[in-house]
Amino acid sequence: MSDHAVSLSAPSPSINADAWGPSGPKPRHVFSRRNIFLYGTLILVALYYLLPLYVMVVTSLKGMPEIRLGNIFSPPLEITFEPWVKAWSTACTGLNCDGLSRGFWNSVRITVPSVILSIAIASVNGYALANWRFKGADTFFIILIVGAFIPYQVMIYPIVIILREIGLYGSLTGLVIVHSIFGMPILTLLFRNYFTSMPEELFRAARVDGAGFWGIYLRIMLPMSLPIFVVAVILQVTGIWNDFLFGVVYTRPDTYPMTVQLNNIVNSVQGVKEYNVNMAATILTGLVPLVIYFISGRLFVRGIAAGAVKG
Amino acid sequence: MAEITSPSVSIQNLSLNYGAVSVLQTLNLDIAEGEFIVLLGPSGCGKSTLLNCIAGLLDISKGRIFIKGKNVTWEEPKDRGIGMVFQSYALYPQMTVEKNLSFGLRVAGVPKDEIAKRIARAAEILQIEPLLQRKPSALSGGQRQRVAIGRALVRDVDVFLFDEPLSNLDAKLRSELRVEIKLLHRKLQNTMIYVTHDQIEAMTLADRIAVMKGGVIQQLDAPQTIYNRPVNRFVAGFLGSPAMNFIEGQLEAGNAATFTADGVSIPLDRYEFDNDAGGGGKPCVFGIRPEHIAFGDAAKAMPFTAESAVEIVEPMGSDTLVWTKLGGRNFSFRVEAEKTLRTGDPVRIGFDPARASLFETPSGNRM
Amino acid sequence: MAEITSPSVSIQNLSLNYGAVSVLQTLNLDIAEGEFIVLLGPSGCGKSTLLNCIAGLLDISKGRIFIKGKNVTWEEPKDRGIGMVFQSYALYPQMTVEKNLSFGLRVAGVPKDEIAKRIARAAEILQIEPLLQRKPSALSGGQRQRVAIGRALVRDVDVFLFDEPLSNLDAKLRSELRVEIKLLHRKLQNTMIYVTHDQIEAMTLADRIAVMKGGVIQQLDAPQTIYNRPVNRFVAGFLGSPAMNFIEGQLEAGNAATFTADGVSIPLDRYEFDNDAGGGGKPCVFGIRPEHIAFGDAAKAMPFTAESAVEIVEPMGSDTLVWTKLGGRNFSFRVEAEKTLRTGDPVRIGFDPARASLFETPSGNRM
Amino acid sequence: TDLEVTHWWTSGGEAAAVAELAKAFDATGNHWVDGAIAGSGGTARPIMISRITGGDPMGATQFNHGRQAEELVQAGLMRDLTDVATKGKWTEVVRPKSLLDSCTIGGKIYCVPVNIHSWQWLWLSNEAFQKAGVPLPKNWNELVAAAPALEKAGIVPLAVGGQAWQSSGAFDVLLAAVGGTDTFLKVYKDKDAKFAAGPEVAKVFKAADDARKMAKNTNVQDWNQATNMVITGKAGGQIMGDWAQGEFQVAGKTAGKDYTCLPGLGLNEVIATGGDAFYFPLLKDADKAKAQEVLAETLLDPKTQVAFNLKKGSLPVRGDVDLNAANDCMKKGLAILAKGAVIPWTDQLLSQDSQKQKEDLFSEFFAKPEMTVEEAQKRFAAIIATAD
Amino acid sequence: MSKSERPSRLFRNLNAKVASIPMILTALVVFVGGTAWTVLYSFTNSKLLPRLNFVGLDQYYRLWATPRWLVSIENLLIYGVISLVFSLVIGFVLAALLDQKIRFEDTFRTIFLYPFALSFIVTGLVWQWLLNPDFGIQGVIRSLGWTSFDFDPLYNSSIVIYGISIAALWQGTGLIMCLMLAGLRGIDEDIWKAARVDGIPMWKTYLFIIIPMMRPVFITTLVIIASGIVKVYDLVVAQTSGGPGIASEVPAKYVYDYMFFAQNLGQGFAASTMMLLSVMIVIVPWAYLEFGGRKRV
Ligand SMILES: Nc1ncnc2c1ncn2[C@@H]1O[C@H](COP(=O)(O)OP(=O)(O)OP(=O)(O)O)[C@@H](O)[C@H]1O
Ligand SMILES: Nc1ncnc2c1ncn2[C@@H]1O[C@H](COP(=O)(O)OP(=O)(O)OP(=O)(O)O)[C@@H](O)[C@H]1O
Ligand SMILES: [Mg+2]
Ligand SMILES: [Mg+2]
Repeated sequence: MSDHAVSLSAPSPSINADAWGPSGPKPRHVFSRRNIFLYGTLILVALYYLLPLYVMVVTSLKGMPEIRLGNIFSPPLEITFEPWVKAWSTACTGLNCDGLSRGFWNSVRITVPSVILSIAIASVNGYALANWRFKGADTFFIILIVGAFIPYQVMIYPIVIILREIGLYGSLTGLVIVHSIFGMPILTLLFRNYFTSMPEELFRAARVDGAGFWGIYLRIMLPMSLPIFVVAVILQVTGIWNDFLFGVVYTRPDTYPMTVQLNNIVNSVQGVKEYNVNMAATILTGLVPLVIYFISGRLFVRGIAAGAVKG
Repeated sequence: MAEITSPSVSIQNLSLNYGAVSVLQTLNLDIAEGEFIVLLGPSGCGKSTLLNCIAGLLDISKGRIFIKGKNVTWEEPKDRGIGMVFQSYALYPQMTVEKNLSFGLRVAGVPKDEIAKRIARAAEILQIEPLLQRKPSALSGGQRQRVAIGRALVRDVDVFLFDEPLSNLDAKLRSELRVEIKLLHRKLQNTMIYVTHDQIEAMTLADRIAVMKGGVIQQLDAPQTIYNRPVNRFVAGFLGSPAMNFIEGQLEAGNAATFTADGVSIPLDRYEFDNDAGGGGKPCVFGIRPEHIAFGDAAKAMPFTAESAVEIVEPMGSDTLVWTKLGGRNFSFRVEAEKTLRTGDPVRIGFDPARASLFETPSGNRM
Repeated sequence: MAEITSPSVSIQNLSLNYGAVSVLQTLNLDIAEGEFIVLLGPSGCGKSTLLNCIAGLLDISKGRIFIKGKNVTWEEPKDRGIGMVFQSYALYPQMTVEKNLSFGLRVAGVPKDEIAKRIARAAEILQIEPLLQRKPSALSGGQRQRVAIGRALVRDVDVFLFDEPLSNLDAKLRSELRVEIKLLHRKLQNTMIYVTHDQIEAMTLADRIAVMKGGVIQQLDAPQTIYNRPVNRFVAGFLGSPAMNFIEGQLEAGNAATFTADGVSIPLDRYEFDNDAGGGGKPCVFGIRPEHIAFGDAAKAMPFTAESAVEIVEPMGSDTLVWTKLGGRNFSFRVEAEKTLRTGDPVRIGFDPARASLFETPSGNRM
Repeated sequence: TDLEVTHWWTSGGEAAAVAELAKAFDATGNHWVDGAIAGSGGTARPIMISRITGGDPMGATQFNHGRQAEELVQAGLMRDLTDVATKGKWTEVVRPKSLLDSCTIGGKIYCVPVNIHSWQWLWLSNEAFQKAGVPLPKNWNELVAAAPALEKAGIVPLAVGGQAWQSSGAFDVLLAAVGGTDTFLKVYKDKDAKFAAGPEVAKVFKAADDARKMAKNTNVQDWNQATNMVITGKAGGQIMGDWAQGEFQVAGKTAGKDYTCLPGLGLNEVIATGGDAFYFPLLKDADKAKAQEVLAETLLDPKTQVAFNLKKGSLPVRGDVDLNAANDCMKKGLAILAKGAVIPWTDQLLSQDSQKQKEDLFSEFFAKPEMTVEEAQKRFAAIIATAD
Repeated sequence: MSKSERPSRLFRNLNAKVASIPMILTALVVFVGGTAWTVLYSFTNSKLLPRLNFVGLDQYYRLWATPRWLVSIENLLIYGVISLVFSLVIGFVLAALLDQKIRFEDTFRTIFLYPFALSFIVTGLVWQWLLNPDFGIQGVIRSLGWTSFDFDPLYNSSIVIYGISIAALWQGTGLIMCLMLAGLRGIDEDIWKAARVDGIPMWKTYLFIIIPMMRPVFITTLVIIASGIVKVYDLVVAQTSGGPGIASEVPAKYVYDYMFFAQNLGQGFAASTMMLLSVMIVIVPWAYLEFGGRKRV
């Protein structure tokens, strides 16, 4: 075995290493074939993923004249952070020249309750569908699944009508409800399917232990589904944080989210386009979900149901 | 009706199908308050399924279930007052052992110190005190099983359902826990339904044993009755290890009934017939347990004796099983370990037909 | 070096920790080609861990493992020529029973008809023919366990690792499978390492038994030796059901060694000391198995006899266990089931000290 | 009183222009609450319409003048400004008159036009022609003639970005320039499908075919990337509206020296009166309604008009304002406007639906060399036939 | 003895029913109601505002006579197959690689996932640049001396839809990877052990054991990807706005453009009805098989 031949772990001096051969834990070579393949692939793929980011960052650090001339790959001759400053705090949209900072807290105020509510509703639905099936539930669920395929622009007007009729048009509550509605199909499916793959015996054990619908959900199912909650959070935080259409259609200007600003900075059809500011603004907007991705990674726990059942 | 209020658990005409597979068929079972029932039966006969039905974890196809006189057929498990040990353990993987044990109590709102006390007690019985802060994934198989038992033990319920709770434990621990379970049952006087494959467990723990086969209860009786007077050949063969010896032959009904087979003829005058013997020449099976067979000098005193030769000698630790032939059939008997018999040795064996069982062919019912 | 090539499995100075928990400590074990080794030990002592190490499923902390003379310490499980039955079964949940059994073979490129043959054979032995098209989730506990056994059986390997393979089966099936495993082992002559809690299984199957405790092998010997001459008090107490009786006392070394305890004095002239008796008054423990105790008339013939009174009578089906007191200790002996003894009856008991075991205190080692 | 105004002017110059409006409005003692939504009509319009139909209308909102808000008016959601118009004598001051016409529905005036944006410009890179060694073209035909030389020098003769509205707009410009004002009106105003299938228009399609050949190596999407090609001399010219001028300015280029602008492609010097207008949703709040009137007046105020249009780079809707500060190209435009050489723009003549179909057709035509001129014209005629 | 009637069905499982009210309302009011509304108005000639002016099937005739719609459908099919296959494969492979107890897992995961966080309005532009034949990747490689190198997927009508897929995969696979990773994390270690003892090579273990066990996750992923495909819009707008010409048009963009740019709601609704109809033809029977009838899998 080549592995043995290149063993880095020094054989114990008292014993003839060849006669006895390997001992103890298998050494993990930094440059084993497996590692080279594994990390090689990952790094290559990561490069593909990072290339556009590189272009964005580089562009955001250049001045406009340089961009107009330049090679998109070349590093900035003269690094300027002005586009970042501008994107964050001075870019104008119409009259308001306070950049992305303007909508930041609105975005937070929209995202937090929307994410929580949509995940709460969908996970409970998924749980009910997986573990407490009742007649007819499937039909509603299938309607939801089909609903996942409806381009949501089509729904803008009907929802305007619905919200108007229940008097929530233009309010934050209305928007939170809209986000929950549009998140529901995918999230419900996500949770339902995850809960079905949990060993059913656990659910049974909890019922015997006297826990009811909510008790089982909160104490058994929820802690066991951390990875899927992470996925749900990733989906929703990204979707809602980056949402522009609903945020602007269903609220008032004083509660517009940050993405309205982003859109305004980035999306002007006429007039001069400042690519560097656009890039900076996009990266800035993406930072919040990015941080969430990074932090939530810790919850991707391994072997979450290990030791639960035998068989 | 009065009779249905008195038993602790009463199962009436219970049927259960998994899709096309019918597992339980119009099963009836009444269990008295405080009784300890052991379910015995071959693997796959429906024992776990029955427990699940009683617990309300499976939607039954037909029939009714009463617990404490109340029809609970459609009640939620949590409203049935049951505790259960699952064959597959079903531990909550994200909780420590302690949390696993206390979960039911916390749900029921038992005070903290009471919980602590009960857990300490259960952990002591089950010898898992050092493991209380571990998660199930860091436990050995037997340790997991003990946690599963503990989770039922700490609860204060009317009916306990135990599904092979000791199968993965070593003999020593098993006998200790057997004693503990017996004591606990004495103290709490709750109803126990207990599935096991260990006959010692069955014999020592049970007030009554239910022997099942293919989803049907074959016999429900006190352990000694089941052991000594099995109602059919299946029950006779299923219980007892080493297994009962069977010899096929005919029943000659004359003045005194006699069983005859290939070269032997056993007088049955001392045998208590359950049913009328019927006509002569009726085919039947004669069964006798290896431990009811005397050999050597002791055999001479027996109402029936025969000569044979040793074929195989199987040492089993405390005893030795000796195989010989009788009536053309393999025939085993048990001798103390120190008796030294060798293959080919001639032996004299004898037994008392009063301790034998006689079964009709082909129905297999006791005669 | 020649000595490491001859055993089929050789484990040298194996240590294993789970983080801070040390489970196996410099364990050494040599298993000869074709040998049937049974691992016995209390729950949580590290049996499954040891099997996992041999299979290469755990990263060992120290030591070496040889299989067929080849150092496989760093080999992949698949290159070790092993088959394994997991205590937790680990069936592939999305495959039918048949697929579960055949998958490894198909991957190994075994011809189709050969696969079919092996599966048919295994299914027959394990009595799971009607279940071949089911998924594991539609099986009972014992049926799952049989599939797990089947998955190992169909493979053609040098070493089989069985982790409590029969624990969830009924006694009848278990004894049938025990026989089948024994036959299979005879036929294939492969090495078996078999974990069980069933002492009958251990005694009947094993060529040698290894008794473990806390990750250390206490004794590795032929079953009869382990049973009759346990090397320490732990082994003595662990094996045998009902358990060995222990009486604490002193060893009086005079002309003839004698064991004395609260009111009894047992002459040890017939006892074979392993080690020098040492000085007088040395504290030690005297152990004797319940089945080595004669009672009534038979007791009179014994080198040692005593009088006592019956305290508890425990019927166990084929026999009855009677508890009395000797040397101030609870003391049990076994009588045939039909002997009717009642609490309070006076009894005479006797035994031959040659069959007893004597252990040093506090080390617990055999004297 | 606070009045929320929604619009899609968000880029630097546009925002500065809006600021002028706001300043003027705030000066009246009211407050302009800015509701900018970028991304042109497609993004902004559903929002505005939702707000209006959702029962939460803004105080005023921008639309392109023309037919975009027609239905909102018909649905009675918009405010009638006739009184204000009469008071401010809009019919007299607004020039050209066609602007006010497109605000008039059923004899009532519903909007305030604020500027004129014209599409009819050909922007040429002086540098590119120098490099290719051909004289600077004075009109479209000369550009077509110069194309081979430019191509030889590695220069794209005509830059047309990939977005559909660019090719469609280019065609409309060609239609007015190559075909002439009458042809343009006959097709788009009278919607004469037979004429659209006829030889007059075929000439225009021939020109469009030239344009597509010249543009085939453009390889950019955004209009300003295309403009940038002209700025950097990678392309010879571009047909684009007056807003392109901003790009040249920001890049520090001077009209006449670095680049040249040819209104009406140098063939037919007309200016289309596209542009923006403000509409006022019907509000219940009387104070706000009052503020709406003030805003309407302010928007047409001469001072506001000058300030706004200078920043915006568009032409004012009043003839009576003084625009000395304007640059060369803008002055050319003003001169044409003063001559009265104006035509209505497609926004005013065609429904958005027909416009979109037209866009689809021309973007396909420009991108697909195998599509024949005849086929394109046939499909064009079909669109005109069903146009409304 | 009290006659033991089955208790009223309505109150069985009450909690589950109560908890499902939001779902039921959403399904009925929003999805069924909204869709019915849409379908109804697709038979009208509504322009800017929905108005009940019925014109029969006119909108549908027009729709199916529009070349752009036909191109859109064709593109959707190509794009659908590509992104379905590659998202699943790449997403799963990445997840499997990350699941090898590697170091810096968090970093790699975040790198693969970050494109998902960035608004496509701008990243689309970056992809335009990268794939631009003059100054993008092709330009760079040609300037390095390989002058015959051709890579201009966004600017070539015949392959533009593949070019869009490149960026789509870049943006979307991170999420798929996360889903797969969540699924992989649920697999019991013992299964791996059993497979290792059985001598099953890694890839076969994944293919025949792990993936079948992850069936529920795969179904979720499949629906997420498929619904993303059907709804694809931003991606195309940001990169090509449907171009060159109409070569990269997609149905959702058609719907959106006709509803909001062309102000022809009727046409937009007709197109969306057609989309929904085809989705339903595929999804509903499948969903009934997958989710209906059968008890837990
Ligand atoms: N992941 C782990 N972390 C820490 N301790 C562990 C872990 N897994 C097992 N152990 C401990 O290691 C010891 C040995 O476990 P092992 O499974 O080998 O026991 P065993 O002899 O097979 O017992 P049983 O008969 O109950 O199956 C046990 O005490 C157990 O608690
Ligand atoms: N989901 C299912 N679908 C079909 N058959 C099933 C299903 N679950 C169990 N069975 C069958 O029902 C029968 C009874 O199963 P059960 O688990 O009650 O057996 P058991 O008596 O507990 O056996 P064991 O002693 O092996 O645990 C078995 O034959 C089993 O194969
Ligand atoms: Mg069972
Ligand atoms: Mg174990």
